[in-house]
Amino acid sequence: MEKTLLSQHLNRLLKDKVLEIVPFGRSSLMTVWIEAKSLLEVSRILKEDPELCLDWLENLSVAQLDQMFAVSYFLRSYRKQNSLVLRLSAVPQNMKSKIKIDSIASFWPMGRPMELEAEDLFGVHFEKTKAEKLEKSEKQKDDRASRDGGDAIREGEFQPKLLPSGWGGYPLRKNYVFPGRQ
Amino acid sequence: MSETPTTEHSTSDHPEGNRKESRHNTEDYRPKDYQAGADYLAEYNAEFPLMSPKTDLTRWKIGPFHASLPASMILNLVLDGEVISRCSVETGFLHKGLEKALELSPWSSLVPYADHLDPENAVFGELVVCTAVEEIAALEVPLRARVIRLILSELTRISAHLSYTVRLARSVGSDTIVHYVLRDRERILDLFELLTGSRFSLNFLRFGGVKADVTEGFIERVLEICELIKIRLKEYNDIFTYNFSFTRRTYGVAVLPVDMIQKCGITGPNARASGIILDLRKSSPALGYDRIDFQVPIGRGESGALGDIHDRYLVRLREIGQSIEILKQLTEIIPPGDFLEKKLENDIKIPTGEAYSQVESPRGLLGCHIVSDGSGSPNRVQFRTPTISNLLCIPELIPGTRIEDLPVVLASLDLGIAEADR
Amino acid sequence: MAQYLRAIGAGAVSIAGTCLTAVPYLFRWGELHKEVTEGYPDPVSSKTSDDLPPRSRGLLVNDIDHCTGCGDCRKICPVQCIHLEVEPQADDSKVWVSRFDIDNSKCMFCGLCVEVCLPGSLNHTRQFEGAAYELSQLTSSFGKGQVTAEQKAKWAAKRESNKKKEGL
Amino acid sequence: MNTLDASAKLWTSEWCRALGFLDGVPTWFYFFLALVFTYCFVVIPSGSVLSYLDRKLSADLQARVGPNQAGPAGILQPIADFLKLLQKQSTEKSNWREDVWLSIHTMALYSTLAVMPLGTFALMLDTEMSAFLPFWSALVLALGTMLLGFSQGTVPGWFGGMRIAAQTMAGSFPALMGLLCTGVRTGSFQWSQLATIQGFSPLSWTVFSNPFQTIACLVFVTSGLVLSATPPLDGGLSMSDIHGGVASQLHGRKYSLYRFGRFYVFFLWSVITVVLFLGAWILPLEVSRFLSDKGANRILSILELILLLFKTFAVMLTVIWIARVNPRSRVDQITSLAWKVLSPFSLIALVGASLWMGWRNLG
Repeated sequence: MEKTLLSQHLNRLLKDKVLEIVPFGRSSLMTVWIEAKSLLEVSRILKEDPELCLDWLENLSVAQLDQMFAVSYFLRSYRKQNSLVLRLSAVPQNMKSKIKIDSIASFWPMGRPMELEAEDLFGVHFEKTKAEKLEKSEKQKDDRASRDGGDAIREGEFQPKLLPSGWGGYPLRKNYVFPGRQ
Repeated sequence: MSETPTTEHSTSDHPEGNRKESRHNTEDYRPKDYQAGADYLAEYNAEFPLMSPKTDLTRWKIGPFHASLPASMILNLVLDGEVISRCSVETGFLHKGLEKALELSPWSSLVPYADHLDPENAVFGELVVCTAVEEIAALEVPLRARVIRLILSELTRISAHLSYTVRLARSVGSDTIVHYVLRDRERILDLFELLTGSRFSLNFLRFGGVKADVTEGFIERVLEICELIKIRLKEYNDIFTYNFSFTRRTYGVAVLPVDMIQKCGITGPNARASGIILDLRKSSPALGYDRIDFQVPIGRGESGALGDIHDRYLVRLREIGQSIEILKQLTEIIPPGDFLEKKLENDIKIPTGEAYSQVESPRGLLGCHIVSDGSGSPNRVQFRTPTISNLLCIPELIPGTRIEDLPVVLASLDLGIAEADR
Repeated sequence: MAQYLRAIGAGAVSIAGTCLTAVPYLFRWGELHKEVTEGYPDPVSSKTSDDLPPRSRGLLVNDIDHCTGCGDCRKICPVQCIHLEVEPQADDSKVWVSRFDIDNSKCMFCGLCVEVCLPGSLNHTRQFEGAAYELSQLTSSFGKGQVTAEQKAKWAAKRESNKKKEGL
Repeated sequence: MNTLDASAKLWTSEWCRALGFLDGVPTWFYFFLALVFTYCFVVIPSGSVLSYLDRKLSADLQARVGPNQAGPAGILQPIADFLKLLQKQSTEKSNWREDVWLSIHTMALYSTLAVMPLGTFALMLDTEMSAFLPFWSALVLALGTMLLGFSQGTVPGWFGGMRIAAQTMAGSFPALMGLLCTGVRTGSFQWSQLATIQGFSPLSWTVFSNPFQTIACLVFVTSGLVLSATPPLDGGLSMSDIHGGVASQLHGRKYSLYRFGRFYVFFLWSVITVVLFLGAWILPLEVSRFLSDKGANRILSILELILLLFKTFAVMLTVIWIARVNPRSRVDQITSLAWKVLSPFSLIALVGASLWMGWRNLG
């Protein structure tokens, strides 16, 4: 879709949920800034819109700019040539606390490992929606794994665990101090 | 070591042992219909689990190091006889902190670090980083340098697919083809050494060009090797591709359906083997393949099931053939001129901005998101690696296959754990 | 039934064909079917450093007489494997490179240091065998050695006098 | 027992006299001596020669050099390997179940040395049952390997043991049928009868006597590979998924014992194939008559042994050649091959061979 057409279409679709539509760097991509609280709704609209048909979360990137964390979702379509960058910002309460953002894994399952990575390395916790949690607990009622808490391994899942559990701090934050280098 | 099904081994590969503690709790597995209650645990023999009271399903934990795994990861299998009924995958054992290291080091050392993103396909790590930085800094790459980059990436693609063949052949226990293929891959590594001075960590690409011009005789040797590989491909077909035992082990095994590919975001040859035409070389003109005439091979389902192991292997073999065609055309169109805009400076500064670049690596779509804040080192370098998607599909792909097929399925997915863990 | 027999026949033919494909290797027919093993420590067949291509990046060597001690190499090194200590010499334009250590166990042979070296004193050798019996032997030192306190004082005094001369 | 006494005495007494032993030692001593002699001077050298040939052949097929450091052209490599395995110590805690099963299966295995046919004068047990006894070795090996695997209590041991058992069950039926085919031609299962009905010339070998015998020979060799889990049909010892099955927990000396047992079954099977189908040890009639007239039985038995071993090595190297260039089959495919292909064909061969013989006898 054309750049201008795309931004018009997005403005029409998302109405007041869009904060800003800016070009992404020098490229032809568009960055759509939204608020963190409207993420799930926007994701649903973007995925289900027949013209955009953004059914592929190609990349999920978190970057820290001073105190602010920018979470970018690089969305693409398998069938059409559409692509855009969905972006939201979040500020943690202090530099050691986690950030909570809704998980979009129910719309784009391929995003789950990237979310887990960001959780490990950046301390951005992607919360699952209530419906998903319920479904999960239904499925694993008998499994000991679910009783042991969230850390245990569940069947039928892929879990990238880039850090040992209980690792202090989030290594990719700018204020991270390496162990033994205080 | 790792084949003991329950006892927990090497805690030393991670700095902290408590990570493993939590895994210990889930060690025994009870089938859903088991009603015996708490006395089950009392009888459970932790040292010799198979001597515990018999249940229908066995739990087997493979990894982090095992012959059937192509890389270090843990597979938790639930076996019903010899058939795998459920499985979960855990990675992270090769986490090198590459992204953090890139943030801490100056721009100039981005390229040698990017070599280590995926040591097997070093050029693509360099290429994706260089393209992103060039986009941020609006650097123009001379045409000659572009062609040299393309030659290097196609050579790497051939070498990567050859090593894929090696891994697949090893997993089915065919020794001879392994030696033939490695011998031919060696010739390509020799070419890398001739051009860049190194066989794996090339460190050859620079922001705005390449480090050096092609050496004398390099182009001729590339053509020579194209001819050689063409002959060899026929030999591989004779000895391995259509071998009866091999086809019996790969036809119709571990079929990747299209909806699973779209759900997991699988790209590259794995997706193309299932009939999805998804190749950045065709769709993205920025990569510079627009002047070259080649085809994108997709799976044809000769075995009766589109997207099985044999299709994934055949697509790669055909890609080698196409890469040879591309190389031949590249050697014809290589123009005279500069190979680098300006020489490397010690403390180079890249203006503020961000870029997301994509290349078609042998494993699939490799992306790189670089954020620069105008200082001497990048603010954030993030890689989108194809292996993550391939890993994501394993828990759904493996159930239903036999454990003898496990190494074959894993090898056929082309997992580069170095780039998944980074 | 026909399918059953055809499958058996195809299997037999395929396996026989596979075996026959390897026959030329058994008798080394032609250039294409030669053996390719190169014994490593074998002086007859193995590669020596002379067989390596000209751009080969081996262990680093520093021609200390031409080294200006500018420290560019240390700054650009991605793995910080170069340790550099310099002393100002009597002449202001010259420095005494007292320590120039390259930790070969850290070095990743990227060659960036050679690229940025202005006087061209740092170079790759063709040497690729870096194995050593002790960890300390993995460090190759090129420094001119530590300067004694007397010498330092001498140089400092000379510099002072030079400055005074200039000032005058 | 008469044949046993006679042949053991005949064969070993010559050597005893040559070595300076006194005449008049008891029969069991001759028998024992014959076993030791066979094991030390036939089986072990064959093992080392074959391991060298195996390495060199696969190296040649794979465009490599192969062993070239130990001795001229690496000819001492088997000895170096053996010495290395002797030095190795097990890192694992000793497991008494493993020791028990390993020793039991080794003892049972080498008891078949008594029925090993190695020449006219080297037949210790030459009864109507002797051709069936090697099945004993294969079945006992399978049982021993299975229990060895179970006793290890690991997943590779468990699956390796189960697979070996399943394979042997599947392979023994067609192998037995193949053996019966030769019995149809010979009318007896004595080694001497089975051998002497053939001649030196390939045309007189059982395998070429009629088309059904050819089928029987192919079935017999293939099912022998299935039975003894020899590459390329060794799903139970698969390296890529279960680390070689039972062998994954064995180290050093135990491993060499186990490994040599595997080789021994393969060797035994090839010897039997040669004796049953490929002309056994039969020299040209003139040579054997000339030598026996002269009374040079020792030279005759050596020549026979050389011929037999030559044929055996040819069979074994062919199998190794196929195993090196072809991928390994899955265990369910191996058992299905044995049940669905080899078994029907062995029955066809048996019926066909019987009808052929009957028709010829009528004619």
